[in-house]
Amino acid sequence: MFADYYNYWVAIILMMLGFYIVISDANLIKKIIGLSIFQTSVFILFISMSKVEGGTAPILAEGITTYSNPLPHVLILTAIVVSVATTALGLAIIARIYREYGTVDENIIHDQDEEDEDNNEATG
Amino acid sequence: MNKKRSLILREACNLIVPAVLLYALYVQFHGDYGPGGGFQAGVIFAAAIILYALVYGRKKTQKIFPASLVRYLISIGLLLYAGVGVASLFMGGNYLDYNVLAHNPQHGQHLGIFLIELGVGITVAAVMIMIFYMLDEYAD
Amino acid sequence: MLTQHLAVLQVVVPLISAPLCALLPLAGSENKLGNKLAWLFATLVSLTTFIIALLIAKEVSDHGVISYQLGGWAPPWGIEYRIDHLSAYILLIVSAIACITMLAAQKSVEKEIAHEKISLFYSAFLLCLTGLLGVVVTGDAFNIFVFLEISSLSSYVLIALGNDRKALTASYQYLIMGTIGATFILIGIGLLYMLTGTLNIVDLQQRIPELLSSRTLHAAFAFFTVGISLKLALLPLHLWLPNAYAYAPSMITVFLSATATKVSLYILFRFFFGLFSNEITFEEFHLDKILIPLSILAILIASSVAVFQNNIKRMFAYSSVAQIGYMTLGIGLATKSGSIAGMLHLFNHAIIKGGLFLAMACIVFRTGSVQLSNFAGLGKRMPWTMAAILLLGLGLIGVPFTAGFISKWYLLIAALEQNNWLAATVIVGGSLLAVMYIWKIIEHAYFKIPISSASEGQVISEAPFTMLIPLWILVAANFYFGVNTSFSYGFANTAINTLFQ
Amino acid sequence: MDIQTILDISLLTLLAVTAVILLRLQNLLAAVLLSGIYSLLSAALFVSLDAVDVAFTEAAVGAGLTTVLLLGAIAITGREQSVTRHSKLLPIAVTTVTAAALIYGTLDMPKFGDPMAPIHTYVAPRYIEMSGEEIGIPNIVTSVLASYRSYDTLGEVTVVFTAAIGVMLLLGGLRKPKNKEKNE
Repeated sequence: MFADYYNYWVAIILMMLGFYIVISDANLIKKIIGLSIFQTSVFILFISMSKVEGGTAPILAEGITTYSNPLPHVLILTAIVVSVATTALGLAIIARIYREYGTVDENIIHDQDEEDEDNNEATG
Repeated sequence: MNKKRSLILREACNLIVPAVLLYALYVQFHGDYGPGGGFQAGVIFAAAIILYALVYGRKKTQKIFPASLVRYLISIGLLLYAGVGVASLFMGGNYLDYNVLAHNPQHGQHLGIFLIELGVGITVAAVMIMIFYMLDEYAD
Repeated sequence: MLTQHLAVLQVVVPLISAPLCALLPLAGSENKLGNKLAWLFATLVSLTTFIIALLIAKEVSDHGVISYQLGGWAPPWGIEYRIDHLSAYILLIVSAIACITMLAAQKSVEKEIAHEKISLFYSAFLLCLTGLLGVVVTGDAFNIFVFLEISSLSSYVLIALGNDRKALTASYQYLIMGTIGATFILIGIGLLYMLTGTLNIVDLQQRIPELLSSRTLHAAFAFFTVGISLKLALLPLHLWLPNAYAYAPSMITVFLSATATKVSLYILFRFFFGLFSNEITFEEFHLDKILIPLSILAILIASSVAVFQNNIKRMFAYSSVAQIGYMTLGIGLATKSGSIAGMLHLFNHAIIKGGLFLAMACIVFRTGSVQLSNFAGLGKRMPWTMAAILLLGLGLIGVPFTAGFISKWYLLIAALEQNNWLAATVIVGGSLLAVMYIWKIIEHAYFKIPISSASEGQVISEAPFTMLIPLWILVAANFYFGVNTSFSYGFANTAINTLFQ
Repeated sequence: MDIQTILDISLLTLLAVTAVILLRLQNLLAAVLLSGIYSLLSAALFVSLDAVDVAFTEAAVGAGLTTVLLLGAIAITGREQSVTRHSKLLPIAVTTVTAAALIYGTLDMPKFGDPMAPIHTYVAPRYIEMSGEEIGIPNIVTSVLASYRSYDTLGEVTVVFTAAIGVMLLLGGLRKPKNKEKNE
């Protein structure tokens, strides 16, 4: 049982560690790091399923008959690119947030927004 | 970034950057046979340029790769890729059907893959360089 | 030659136009002509996609499902584009709203977006349109993920361009929640693929019934549902939506409110009834046990919160969360008539909410504010805009002869068919709450005298015709589809019937 | 246990250790570097799982590019630390439920490496058996990526393009004075 699934189980634990960072950490950059850990671990899940026992990398060669499955590799190549594009965009937004708020701490930003809101109510 | 860097750093950069650029081209055109392809090549190519910019400064790099040129290349790579698909439409195939691009299907496939990988490489390299320019300019 | 390629052109035309728009001569300069050119270009592209969508709808009505093999590879080895009635219906909505948005956009965008960025802004808009259309036409599960991310990434950017700094935090929050959603969807796709070996939706549909006892399938279903619900902003996963809609540039709110969540809802329909089936979703997995309570809570909570908002864009945004609840309630009823009503509400709500946010764009264009207090006296100063808000508000409430009435009526009947009195009461109760928040606006606009200091120095005048005409097209549509339902109901009916087969 | 399994287990363990340290780290710079190490380790794991193309990309993108971007970002924002005020109960509950759902899902999965798993017997064999003839290049991943599923790749390039447009829109041209005032 353990030998059959340990790859998947560890991948799941890794995913959850990343996921936990995303939803619990107050630092905006740390959240992005968590997101990238989360996604990379999902890639591990996909690549684990592509493995065939006794297979080799899916590059055609003489005398080899068993290859690992190329399709998950292709999907994950695409997903990696999507992931880095998201990271780049997220960091650009963070850079702007830092300029406007002077912080990358979710809580402080939240406090500043509340103050704005109160001022709005008072003057509006 | 414009501080004078030590001679050693610049000499090392002069050696490394051309080698990395060559390697990027190898990865770009060798993706049919081994691991690699447009995306990885684009990233490596951009890495070389970014290394150059870190050593010699962004301004000097932008004399060789001006931001306006990079901005054009971002679009051109994607257009090249999508354009291959349009070409197959006009040559009687479905979108991105490479078989119709040349007189026999296998040549068509080779041509199609070569062109789209090139498109991927151009866009990815240009995008990475552009993001670096933007971040660097913003940090100033 | 081009007719057989309609399916792919629907997506490829805006896809190619996006880089072209970024390349336009004069683009990126402060040149006004260049910016007009970019707007004209994006408008023509949107019109073209609308025409293609019309042709596709006709083709589907006449000859049934369109299947298109990308790259000439037969599915399941290649990616298939597959358009049935349901896809054609959503394509029409998305492309029509894109047209209306673009027709009205020019002046508003020029005022809200820095001039040197306008061509890039339109380019990002076209990318968003590409992504949304791409999700709807594709018949491949992984391809949905890719195009969903194109539309999401461009939405994050477009929202962040709002003038208030809160637009940035709203966009960031959306990015985090949206990416978590996308990753959940990716996990769901991975698990489904693992069980079946295929990514083609039709192929998956045929293989799923024999796997019903598989616990992996249950997990795949759960992850897919949660992932889509995040993108859909189904309560309690709606937290990103109110701020994103409230602080985005006006025209972006118009477009996204009428299309983005609708496309997510389309995926939900496709997934529950196309990929799985009505029987599996409700009789095996008992989704209604969760979906109905959540929908009811969405309607009640979001509508109540809307009543207390003083930022009107936020008010309408909360109202959107409530309306999404109506649509998922229709799905949750697990009957054909429920789903048809949900689909019909999707159609009508796109018109009404698109119109209301467009009216807000007019008000922001003239007054620069979305606060309730600012509405005092607007009934006289901007009579056409305020009349549009009033009439569209009637639609939102569901007064007879408006589009909103039709869909709520069908929803009510569907709920009563199931003897679900709770749902029926909530449908009516939600409308009463809508009366309360719409009244709040009307009262301020028509019966409050403006505080003199607010209007000093500038006289507020009616919005320009370029914005009023698209707005009134939507108002007219609100009444047209409130009286003549042969298209809106007829097409939704066929769409759901073919989907349920 | 053969070498392959031992390598697998040790890499996965290292990944888990890295992630746990990362979770507890207070220093942002160290966190960025560790996330680079995490990517490198997963690239190594991908090689051992026969996914050489993915490993190459993960190393170049995850370990290289993402790290550079993150370093650039903290150069702008500083390494300031945040103290979490919220209770950790909700995040712990959410991750536990999610993990439980996934673990439950693994129980009926095909076994790891099983050559008879559905994904190895349906669709994919065609790529392995026919791509040599139909496409004519040895790297099957390239064949699938650039031809059989080339439309996905077009979408992927579009995503990259979108990110570039986004970064230009967000960070470009900020130093020019704003030509309009925000109205309140």
